[in-house]
Amino acid sequence: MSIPFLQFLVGVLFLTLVFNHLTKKNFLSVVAFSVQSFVVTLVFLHSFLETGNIYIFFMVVFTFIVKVILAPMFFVRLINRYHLPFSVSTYLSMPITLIVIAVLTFMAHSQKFVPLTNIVPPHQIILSLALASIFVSLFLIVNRKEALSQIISILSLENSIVVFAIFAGLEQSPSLQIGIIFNIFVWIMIATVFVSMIYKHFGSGDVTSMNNLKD
Amino acid sequence: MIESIVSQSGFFFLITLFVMGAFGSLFFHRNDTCANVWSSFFAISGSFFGVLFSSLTLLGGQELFFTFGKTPFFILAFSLHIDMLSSFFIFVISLIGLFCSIYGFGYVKHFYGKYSIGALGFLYNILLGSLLLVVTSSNALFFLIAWELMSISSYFLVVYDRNDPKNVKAGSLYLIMTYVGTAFIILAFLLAYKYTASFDFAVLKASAHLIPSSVKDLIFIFAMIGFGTKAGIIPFHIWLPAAHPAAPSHVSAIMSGVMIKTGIYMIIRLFLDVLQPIPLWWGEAVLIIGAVSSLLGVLYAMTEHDIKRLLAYHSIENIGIILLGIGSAMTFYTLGMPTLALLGLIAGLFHTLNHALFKSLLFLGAGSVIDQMHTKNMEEYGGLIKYMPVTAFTFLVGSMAISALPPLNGFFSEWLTYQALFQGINQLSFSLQWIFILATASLAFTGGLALTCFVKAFSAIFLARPRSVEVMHTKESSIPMQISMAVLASLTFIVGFFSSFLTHMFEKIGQSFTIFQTTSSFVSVSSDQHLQSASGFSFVSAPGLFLLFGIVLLCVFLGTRLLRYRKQKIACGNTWDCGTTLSPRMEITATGFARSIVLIFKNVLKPSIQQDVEYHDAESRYIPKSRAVTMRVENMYDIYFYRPLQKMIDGISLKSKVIQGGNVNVYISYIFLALIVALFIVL
Amino acid sequence: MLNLFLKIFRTKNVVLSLQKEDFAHLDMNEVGEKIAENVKQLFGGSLAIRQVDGGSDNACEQELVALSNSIYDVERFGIHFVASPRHADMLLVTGPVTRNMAKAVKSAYDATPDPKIVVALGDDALDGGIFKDSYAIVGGVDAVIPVNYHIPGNPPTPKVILCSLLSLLETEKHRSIKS
Amino acid sequence: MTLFMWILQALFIPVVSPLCIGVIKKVKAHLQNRQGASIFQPYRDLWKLFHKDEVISKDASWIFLFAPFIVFAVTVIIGLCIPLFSSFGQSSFFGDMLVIIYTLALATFFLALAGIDVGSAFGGFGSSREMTLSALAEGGFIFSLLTLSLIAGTTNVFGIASHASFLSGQYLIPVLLAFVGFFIVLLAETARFPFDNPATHLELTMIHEAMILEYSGKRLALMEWASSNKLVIFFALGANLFFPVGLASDMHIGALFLGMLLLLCKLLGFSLVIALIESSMAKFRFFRLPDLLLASFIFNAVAIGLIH
Repeated sequence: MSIPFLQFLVGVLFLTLVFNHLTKKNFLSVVAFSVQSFVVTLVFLHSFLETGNIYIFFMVVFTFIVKVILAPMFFVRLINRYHLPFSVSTYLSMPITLIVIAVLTFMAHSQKFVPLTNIVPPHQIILSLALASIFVSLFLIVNRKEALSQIISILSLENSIVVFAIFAGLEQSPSLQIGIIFNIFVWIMIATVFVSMIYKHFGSGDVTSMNNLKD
Repeated sequence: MIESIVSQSGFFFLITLFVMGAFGSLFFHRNDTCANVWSSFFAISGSFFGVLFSSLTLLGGQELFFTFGKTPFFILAFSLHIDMLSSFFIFVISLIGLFCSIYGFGYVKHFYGKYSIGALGFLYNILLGSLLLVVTSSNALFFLIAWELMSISSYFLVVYDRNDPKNVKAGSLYLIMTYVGTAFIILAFLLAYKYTASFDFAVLKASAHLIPSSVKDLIFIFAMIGFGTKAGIIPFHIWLPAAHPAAPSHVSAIMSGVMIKTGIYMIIRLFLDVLQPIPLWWGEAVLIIGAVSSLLGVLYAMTEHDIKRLLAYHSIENIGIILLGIGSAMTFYTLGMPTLALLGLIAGLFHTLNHALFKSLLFLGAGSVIDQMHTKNMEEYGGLIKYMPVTAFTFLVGSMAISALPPLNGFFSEWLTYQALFQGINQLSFSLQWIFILATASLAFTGGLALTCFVKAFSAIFLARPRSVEVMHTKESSIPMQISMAVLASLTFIVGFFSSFLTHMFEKIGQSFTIFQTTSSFVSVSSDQHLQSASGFSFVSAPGLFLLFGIVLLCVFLGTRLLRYRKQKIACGNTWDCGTTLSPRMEITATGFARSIVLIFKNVLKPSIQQDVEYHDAESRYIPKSRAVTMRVENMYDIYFYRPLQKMIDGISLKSKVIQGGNVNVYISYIFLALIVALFIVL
Repeated sequence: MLNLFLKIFRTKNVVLSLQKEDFAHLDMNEVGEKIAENVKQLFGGSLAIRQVDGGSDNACEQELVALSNSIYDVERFGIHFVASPRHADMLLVTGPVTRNMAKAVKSAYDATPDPKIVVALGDDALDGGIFKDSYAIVGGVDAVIPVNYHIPGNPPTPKVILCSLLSLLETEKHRSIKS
Repeated sequence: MTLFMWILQALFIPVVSPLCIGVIKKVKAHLQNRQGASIFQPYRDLWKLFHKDEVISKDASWIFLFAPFIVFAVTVIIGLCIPLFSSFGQSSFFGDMLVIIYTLALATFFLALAGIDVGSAFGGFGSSREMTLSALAEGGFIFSLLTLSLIAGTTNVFGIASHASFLSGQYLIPVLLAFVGFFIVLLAETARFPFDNPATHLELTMIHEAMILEYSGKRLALMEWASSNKLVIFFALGANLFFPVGLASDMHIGALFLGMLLLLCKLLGFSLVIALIESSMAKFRFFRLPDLLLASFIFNAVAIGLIH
């Protein structure tokens, strides 16, 4: 696979994240997440093609099953069961969110992060884009009020980190990847149970309503 | 056979004895007597083997280096280094452990049914084992592990009698202070590690010169705070009078007889051995701390009427005296007088041994009294000498030894400390001379006040008439308790008698230090067994003193028998008190006895005397029914040091509560910001 | 302090300026020697007296205090007053024994080691004197403790006390020779 | 020969001490224009007390019974350890000043315990005041002897006595200051005038007497004798250490006799001074005594500072 195609993939990843920021509907953000995961599996496929290590192929299949199929399925079932089509609005208004995203991406591409992004010189642009996507996903967690969208943003953060790791060449053993995927899977199970309990108890996923837990 | 004992397997066997004792007593925790027998048996055999092991290494003069199994981390190695100093401390620990275990075997019976004896046995053996590891470990991390083990096991022993809320409060205070101390110790070791890249004491010692002097001073301050808290020097002593009385008596005997000595061991090890070329002000600081601790320790002991708190304050006083010896050793060595430094070290070590002996004897005595009387308040004792003659006699011997009265061992170690301080005055110039003069003054006044305090303690407990009904039906403590107290009392005599031989032994221990390799001590042992200082400055002979005391006492006894009238009758009347009938309330109490001293030192102690009178009928207020005088001494440290500290910490924590927004998103944004800042700093 | 000593050394010992033959003092010294002589024989040269106040009107006490002033100076005959009955050989009980002092006199008597002599000083010590049969007193000293000798007088002058002490010691000496 | 010296030294103090007390009483009597008892009266008192019966309170324990023997034995022991009329170190190995100070503390320890043992209020308060004073006096005591030992170069009391060269020359002022400090400690330890009135009958003001109120018979004799021994010990220490004139330097009989004579004159001098103080000064209030003892301590500390 050629560098421009990989750049395109990471670009898609970045765009899905931005889309997550903007979307109001939960279902759409779930879809965006599955697109994102599909991009990640493609990136794994690319590294499998390069290294030819059989384990990586198992890992690709496994991530594909978990992230692209199972996780969205869980989320959709959750949305339907508690019929919450609209995710609650974000903390910052739309224009300010966009400005912050712009600032973050500019920062990721800035000179300051050059030593980080050109660990592998050819992937310099990809790495800076992956770094930008890490920052944006982190900002997504902070920005979203609703529990489900926060879970999705955390998963997307994990995706962008994995992409960054692969392109930065930190990819050592496939077993590490399998381990990560496994605990992501377990994490999703727990998160869904947790979120369902919140909804049952609080009636809505809005995080601010949990303030009274503080005192 | 001796090689097999004094070797790695010997020490390993010693530790396994305690470990088996610990886990065995846990195993039997269902049945109290069986757990008690098991744990006491292993504690006694372990301590006995410890005494054997250490005396053989001391006499043999060997040094042992060995490490247990391999650990995954490269910096932590279970390496042990038993040189003469640590085998001396093993000797002290196991000697006191031996008697406390024998005593404990009898004493623990009154805990049957109330608390689980298995747990007590487990914690007790762990404490003894960890004490041994603390004094032998030569890797800082391994040392810290053993130190933690010791602190935790002693904490649980302090709160063992948990029905009394005071004990639990004392336990928590002890825990906080210990961990503050340990934090400082860890800081000191980290600083040392930063410049010498290793935690092993040997490597630390070799590369001590790499550490820049400003960092070395910092290490000194941290180590002094850390080990000072454990040893109980004055500003950090507040846990000691609270925690020691709370523990069961044989444990408080171990804690105050031996556990605070681990602080002293590390002070000696660090400042005289590992961090050697040390600046002058370290020695002076230790000297001043020793002087202040001894004087204030004995003053606070005067105000106490709880018997165990009184003994705990005396531990602080004796630690002060030991620090006087060590401080003078450090000062002399930096001034280039190794012979006097060796003398100071010998005095410190000798007083450590003596203090371990008579302090544990006194605590065991106090324990058997409390065991019978079920209260720690001295005002309710009185007249116990007629009900508990053996305990009374051993307590008398203990109090004579601790106030350094001649024939006993306390006198000879204090004599050596005096010689070190006299030489300080004699040979040093202005500012240093005045520090030594003040140290000698504090030692002199401490001796006098300690004597007064123990007259008060002994008379309030044992003499005169019983001041409460409880005294009537007390009976002598059980056989194992009496045996251990009697042997400890005779030990004070024996150590006193062989003090010159022991001084010779301490000289050999001192010479095992690298800094004292070639020096001979200022006070040497001359041919006919008496201590002789080099320039004939002073000499005293222990056997000579014993002989003189014995002969003259005998002659006086026979003389009066000769002089008195043959047909002399001795009638038995009641005490003459100018005709009034003497009720027990009229005799002097502990508070009454100490009142004059407390009023003399009132601006140091700030006593507050509160009189409350109860009248027959409140309106007329003519005929007072009862009048009570209570004298309370505010704990200066609480008011002026710890309470403001606490307020400051509360203030900060209140202000910092704002961060706790309660909103999940806010927390994640903190993480996000932290990440950005970190990246900025790193790249 | 200096002029105190100068004053002491300057003033002559006026008190004893009379010659021996002054009658009042003649027998004083003679009696004194005899007392000293008796005390040496009976008490080995030192007689310790403990004065017990059984409720007296302080008349006898003043006379006893006069005993140890510079004129009579009973100390030179080997007699001295002590603080506690434990140290005493002779108990000098003064005054009628009042109700609440009875127990005190009794315990003072018990506290004195043998051989001891009890002397009642003054008339009210004999049988209550002017306070006889009053509700407040128990009676004379002999109502509480066994009395060996009695010195009459209300209050007896120091000279009388000394002379009766002498006769008392003499009878005591005869009795000890007989036994 | 040395055995004879030891016995002589052991018996000298018990024999001489009642004489000193008699002299003090005689001088005080004369100052009060009285003739006073003969100077041998204390001997007669002791003799009579040895022949009297004893009354011992039933609350007393074995400490009350053995304390007199220990206290008297200590005074005899110290009599052996200090230079009386000879300054050669024949009792070489227990002339150390710390041994003397702490042995005296042993005597005070048992005296105080005996005072409390019978449970009377006066004995208790006497012991409490005695222990307070002896605790505060100990600092001054050690420092006064320390001044001399630093000058003489040895803490052995015989060494100090034989090093007679310090009354002249640069050491005059430190020795005088140390002597003043020592004299205050002497008054405190032997319960003499400004600290405690030995001839008082008022139990509340007693310090030393209150502790022996309970004794009678031979035990009282031992206690009285021990306190007079202690007085003579302090006189001998004061005389022979601060003014070591005329001490026999060898075993020659003539020198010993001269030494003994000179010691008697010195004791007479000290008794005169004590009697003069007692008849010219009132007893201080108890809580002003610590300031006096602190003054003695400061005198000695300054003396040490001045040595170099």
